[in-house]
Amino acid sequence: MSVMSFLGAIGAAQKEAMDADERVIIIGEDVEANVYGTTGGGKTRQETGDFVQMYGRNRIRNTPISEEGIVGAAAGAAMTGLRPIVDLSYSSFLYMAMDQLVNQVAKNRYMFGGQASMPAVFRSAMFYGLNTGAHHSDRPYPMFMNAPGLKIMVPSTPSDAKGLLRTAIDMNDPVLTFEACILWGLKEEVNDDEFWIPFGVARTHREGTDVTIVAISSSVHEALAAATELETEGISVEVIDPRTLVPLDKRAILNSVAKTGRLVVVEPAHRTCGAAGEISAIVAEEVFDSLKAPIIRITAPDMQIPFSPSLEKQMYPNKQDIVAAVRKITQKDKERVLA
Amino acid sequence: MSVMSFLGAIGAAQKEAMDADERVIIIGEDVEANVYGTTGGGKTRQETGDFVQMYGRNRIRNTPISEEGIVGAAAGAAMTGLRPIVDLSYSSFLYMAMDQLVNQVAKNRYMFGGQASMPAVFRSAMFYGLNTGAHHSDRPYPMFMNAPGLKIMVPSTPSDAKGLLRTAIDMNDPVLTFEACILWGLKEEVNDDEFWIPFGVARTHREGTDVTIVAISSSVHEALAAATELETEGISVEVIDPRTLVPLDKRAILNSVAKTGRLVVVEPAHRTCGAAGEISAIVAEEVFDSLKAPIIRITAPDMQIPFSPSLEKQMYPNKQDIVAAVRKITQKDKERVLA
Amino acid sequence: MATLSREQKIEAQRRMLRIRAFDERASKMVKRGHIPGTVHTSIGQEAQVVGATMALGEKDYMSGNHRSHGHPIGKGSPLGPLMAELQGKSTGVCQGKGGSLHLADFNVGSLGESGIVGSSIPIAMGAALSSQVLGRDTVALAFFGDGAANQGVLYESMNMSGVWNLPVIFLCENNQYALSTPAHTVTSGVIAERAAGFGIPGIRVEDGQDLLAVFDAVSTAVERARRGEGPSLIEVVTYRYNEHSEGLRLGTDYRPADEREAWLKKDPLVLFREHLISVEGFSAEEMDALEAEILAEVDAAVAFSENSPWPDPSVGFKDLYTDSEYAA
Amino acid sequence: MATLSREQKIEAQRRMLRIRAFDERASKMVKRGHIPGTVHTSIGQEAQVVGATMALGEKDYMSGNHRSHGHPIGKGSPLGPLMAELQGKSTGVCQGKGGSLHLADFNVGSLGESGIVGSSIPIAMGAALSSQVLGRDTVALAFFGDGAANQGVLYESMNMSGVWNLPVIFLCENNQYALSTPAHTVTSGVIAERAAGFGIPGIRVEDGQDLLAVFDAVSTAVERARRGEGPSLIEVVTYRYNEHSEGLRLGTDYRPADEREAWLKKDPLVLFREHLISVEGFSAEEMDALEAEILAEVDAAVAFSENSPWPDPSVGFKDLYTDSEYAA
Ligand SMILES: Cc1ncc(C[n+]2csc(CCOP(=O)(O)OP(=O)(O)O)c2C)c(N)n1
Ligand SMILES: Cc1ncc(C[n+]2csc(CCOP(=O)(O)OP(=O)(O)O)c2C)c(N)n1
Ligand SMILES: [Mg+2]
Ligand SMILES: [Mg+2]
Repeated sequence: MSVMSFLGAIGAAQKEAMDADERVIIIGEDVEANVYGTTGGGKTRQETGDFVQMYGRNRIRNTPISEEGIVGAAAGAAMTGLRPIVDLSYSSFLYMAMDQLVNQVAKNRYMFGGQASMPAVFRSAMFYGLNTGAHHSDRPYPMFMNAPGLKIMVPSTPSDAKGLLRTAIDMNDPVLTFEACILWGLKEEVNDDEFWIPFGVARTHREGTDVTIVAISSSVHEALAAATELETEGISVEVIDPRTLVPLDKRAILNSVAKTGRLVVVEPAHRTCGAAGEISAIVAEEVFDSLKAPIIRITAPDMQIPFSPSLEKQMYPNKQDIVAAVRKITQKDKERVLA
Repeated sequence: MSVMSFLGAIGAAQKEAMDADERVIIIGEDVEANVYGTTGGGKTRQETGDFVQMYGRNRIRNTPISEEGIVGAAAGAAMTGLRPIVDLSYSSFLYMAMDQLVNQVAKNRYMFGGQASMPAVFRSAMFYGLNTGAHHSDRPYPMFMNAPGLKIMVPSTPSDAKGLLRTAIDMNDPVLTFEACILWGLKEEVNDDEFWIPFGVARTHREGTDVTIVAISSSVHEALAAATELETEGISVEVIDPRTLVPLDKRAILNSVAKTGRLVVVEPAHRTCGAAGEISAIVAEEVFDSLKAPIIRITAPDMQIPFSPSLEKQMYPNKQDIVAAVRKITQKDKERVLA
Repeated sequence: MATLSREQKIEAQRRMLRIRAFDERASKMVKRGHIPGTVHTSIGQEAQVVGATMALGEKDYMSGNHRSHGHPIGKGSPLGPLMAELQGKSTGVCQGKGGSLHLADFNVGSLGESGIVGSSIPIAMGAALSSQVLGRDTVALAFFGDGAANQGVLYESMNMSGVWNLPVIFLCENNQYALSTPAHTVTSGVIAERAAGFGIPGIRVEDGQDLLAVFDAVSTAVERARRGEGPSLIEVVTYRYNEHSEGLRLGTDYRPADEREAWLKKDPLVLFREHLISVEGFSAEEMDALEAEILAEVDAAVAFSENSPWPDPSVGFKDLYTDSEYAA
Repeated sequence: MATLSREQKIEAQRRMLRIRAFDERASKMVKRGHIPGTVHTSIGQEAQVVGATMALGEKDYMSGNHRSHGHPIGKGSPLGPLMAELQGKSTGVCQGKGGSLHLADFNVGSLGESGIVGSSIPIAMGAALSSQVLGRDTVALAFFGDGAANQGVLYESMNMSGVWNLPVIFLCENNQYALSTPAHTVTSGVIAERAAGFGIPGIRVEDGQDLLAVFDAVSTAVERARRGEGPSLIEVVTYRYNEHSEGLRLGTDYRPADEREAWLKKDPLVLFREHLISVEGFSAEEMDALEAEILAEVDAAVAFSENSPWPDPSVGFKDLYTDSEYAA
């Protein structure tokens, strides 16, 4: 075990995978200079070691700014023997490669009757909350959840980032990772050995009996803080992080709501057609009879992200919103209805 | 009034708008030869008149196959005085222009503090159910619902297509239309005069008291057929077509569910993060206390679309699925819970 | 000048005949409703297709587009499973899940035809990247049309493969139309000449009905690629005899009436048959026999397909991912 | 050879000085946390920016990229609202909603800078389309970098505007790096030479520090466009003195140490000051006064911004659509 940042954990998983399998390559803009800090080779960004020195330019591919071409090349490479990790830097740039991601990466295996497999990982970071303005603040994972054929991970801790990314790289299906940039600096003890966290297995960060909170990406930490505050009021909150959205661990969510009878879903994406709506709909269909109160979503509004610090901060779910929502649905039913 | 097909109604709305405002232009692949049947000028495809003859090549712009460039050009043109109607033919091609649609068309007005407006319409047809295979069968409107700044219409009848499209063209915000190709041949009496149907106003096709069905695009017709069948069993079904998904007429849906206490949502898009999930989540949050039964979604599965007729037909919601779902949630509560 | 041996020439004619016979049959089947949806034939473009595929080795890769049957047939794919795919049968090369637009036969290096114009171009570049990284000597070729040549991804691919010296050939089938749109009305400049700005060779084969000319140009590019000298762009001028897709009826006459007549006089199958007789000394009878043999092959392919069962509905829920079936 | 009058030359130097002073101040403010996020300066590229914008008329349009302040300043936008935008103040040119990356000032024809590399190129083409359809005589110019020159949409735009003869100029600011990536490692061929394949003129201005050379090249393209003869591509070779963005620290030395020194010797502001003195006969004192005037202008812009209020939180929920406010 050693202390790793979220970013360092991503670097570590990439390094392990590069060492373990010669077919793994890294391809993307500015990966050679380690601009985004995950191709430096170490546990943290500062640590010595440089991927180009370690693996050479044959496997570390610094690309032109051509997202569509890059993703297409990775798709073709994945179908013919390589296992590319594509570094797309910001999630806002995925749209540039949307045709390749949806029409080729997601569809080829199915369309060709299973002849192809597509072992590729497409990494990108969601830079919300950092005053980067509307062009650099997207959190578009829900769009990709609507495209069958892709798998999606949204880790919220360094350990999860390392273990899930390793699984993603070793997997034979295409995976999109969405890394919350505000978590990059988060540190914790992480296993130095190789380990793999399975997809489709949620992590229950905290058990509780009154309310289930399903939280995604950075919202997990807001939810945990809210749970701590609510505990002092005698409200027992269960906090679940699905960790992967495709596949989604429905069982864990449904079992929890069956127990608590109340659900709040928190995520940083836009509200309409987001992951929170999906989880709400699953619950409203499958464990309706256990529900004691409305299902509340706490999300970013259906608004683009403004630049000014005085405008941006109100755009994402925070602890206070979560606390308020939980209080509301744990009031006695009568009060709630009257409220 | 005269009998118009769905496709003819689209052509008629385009013609009216071209006549009314010189700033309206049509831009897209093969629009000159009227390949997709909506630039022929008449009420039906066959009718005499040809947009190129009527309006000239200055306003009818046959383009290269360059979706990203086309959409970007339309965006720039819309910001500087034109009102482009962009014909993108198949909805599956939208991904090619995704960056322009999400990063420019949807964001510019907001990012620039209201300096720009973006009066452009992006038409595309969803070709599902016609054995065109995975590359031509997308129904991607839910993805765009997750991108604030776009408006979205999904008409299900010729009259609605004409009135909504006219509103879209005359509107100062960008609109995406998703036309179900299987409805193109549908005919009905349509007002020959100019008329405008407001966005954000659902159409209640049928009133009922036991169950609300919200149905989207071609699913409206499946829902109506199901309602007729259920009537013979004594089940009274209300069928609502939102007609526009952004803005969404929440009020109409919530009022209906408050009355019936039961909701089934039907749509042809993939299930996860679809419009059905969104509508379910709104209802589960806002009128929970009226709900008497689980909310059921009937959608395409999270699967790509196979080519073979023996495989494809099972992929879309049909009348029987709807009937079965309604029966299930109208059973007495006890039976339902045991079932 | 790269050329073909006598046996290779016969094999080339065999493949051209296969494409013609297969597509003519498919056209009829679409019109009679025996093939669902539609198909895009390569009739008239056989020399361009086979001239290119004959220049590739068995292990070389290839990606293609909606005008899709010629490419795998040219690469040596057996006809039965292709026809079964067109009909959506369980024995189809993609189990009936792809259809005409999405033929793929990994056994012959066919990485898939694409219904999205331009979208499969970088796929071939990716296959070339695999070859380079893994130290294989395979090359990859991307087929696309004059219409697709206006999709930006082609230039991203030319640039990236140029920088990396990837063994890939960009083969533009310029049949002078993109659906109803004449190429000259939507193409600024000359496609082949676009290569120079990206630092790679650009060749224009003016007579794409001449199989040997196409073979020569593509062979040169393939050898170059195999030597590690990087990509090439080849534009081949050709013509499709049929409508854009079978069954399509357009109100407008976007092609001059006499144009097709003129191109019919340069039918690549007739031209190459004459070459085989006059230059290689085959007899007309031998050529007739070959043609009959191919018709029988197509008959057998259709019979194979007709006798094949429909895929079981459950197949529609398989193969999305490698590790799990769909569970609704 | 298009050239500038004496007054225009002073105006050009004024604009270059504005860009330099504005960006130097912005750089400091970022490092002190007085500007949120980061900024990308045009320091070192002033001649290339102003040479281009001086060739445009007031009503002409322009789109740009992340290296964003020079473009509107060069086009004549007042500094106060630009600085306020960088700080996220309510008096910002975009009400604080855009920030450095998304400056736009429709009053001077600035249709918006874009944080997405390459994405604003077709926007300029669209503005040119408006001009053509509506019979206006305005032209449009798209600024983008050497990195953006590898985005496919540039070639789609060159082709489409070539076919339609649109009055648009594609102006590549080749500062030889895209973030940490040297252009020559990711660019196959020569950017300016890519125009030929798309049937449009491609000009390479080798000395982009020479304002008059840039002005001449762009003026020629603008006149051509205004005459209805269509688009041009102009590649200007230049250099940025600062890091890609202010505050960025990279582990690697991707630029040779002496390279910057060499370019500093060709500082466009110094060169043009010398030109104004030696050729136009201005005195050193006059030049000093101009420089002082501009510093004062920037001081005033900063004061304007500092004294401006933050936008009210409700502003964050306005302007998404024209017809409605957001109702949660
Ligand atoms: C991205 C995309 N845009 C548009 C289409 C519709 N479409 C299918 S084929 C075609 C014409 C293609 O022309 P070309 O590339 O020259 O190939 P050809 O059919 O002539 O062989 C068009 C516009 C499509 N399938 N994909
Ligand atoms: C589509 C997209 N890809 C990547 C980036 C990240 N990025 C921002 S600026 C930049 C380099 C741009 O280089 P160039 O176009 O030469 O402009 P310069 O910064 O040199 O002026 C990169 C890679 C981005 N903003 N958008
Ligand atoms: Mg063609
Ligand atoms: Mg640069």
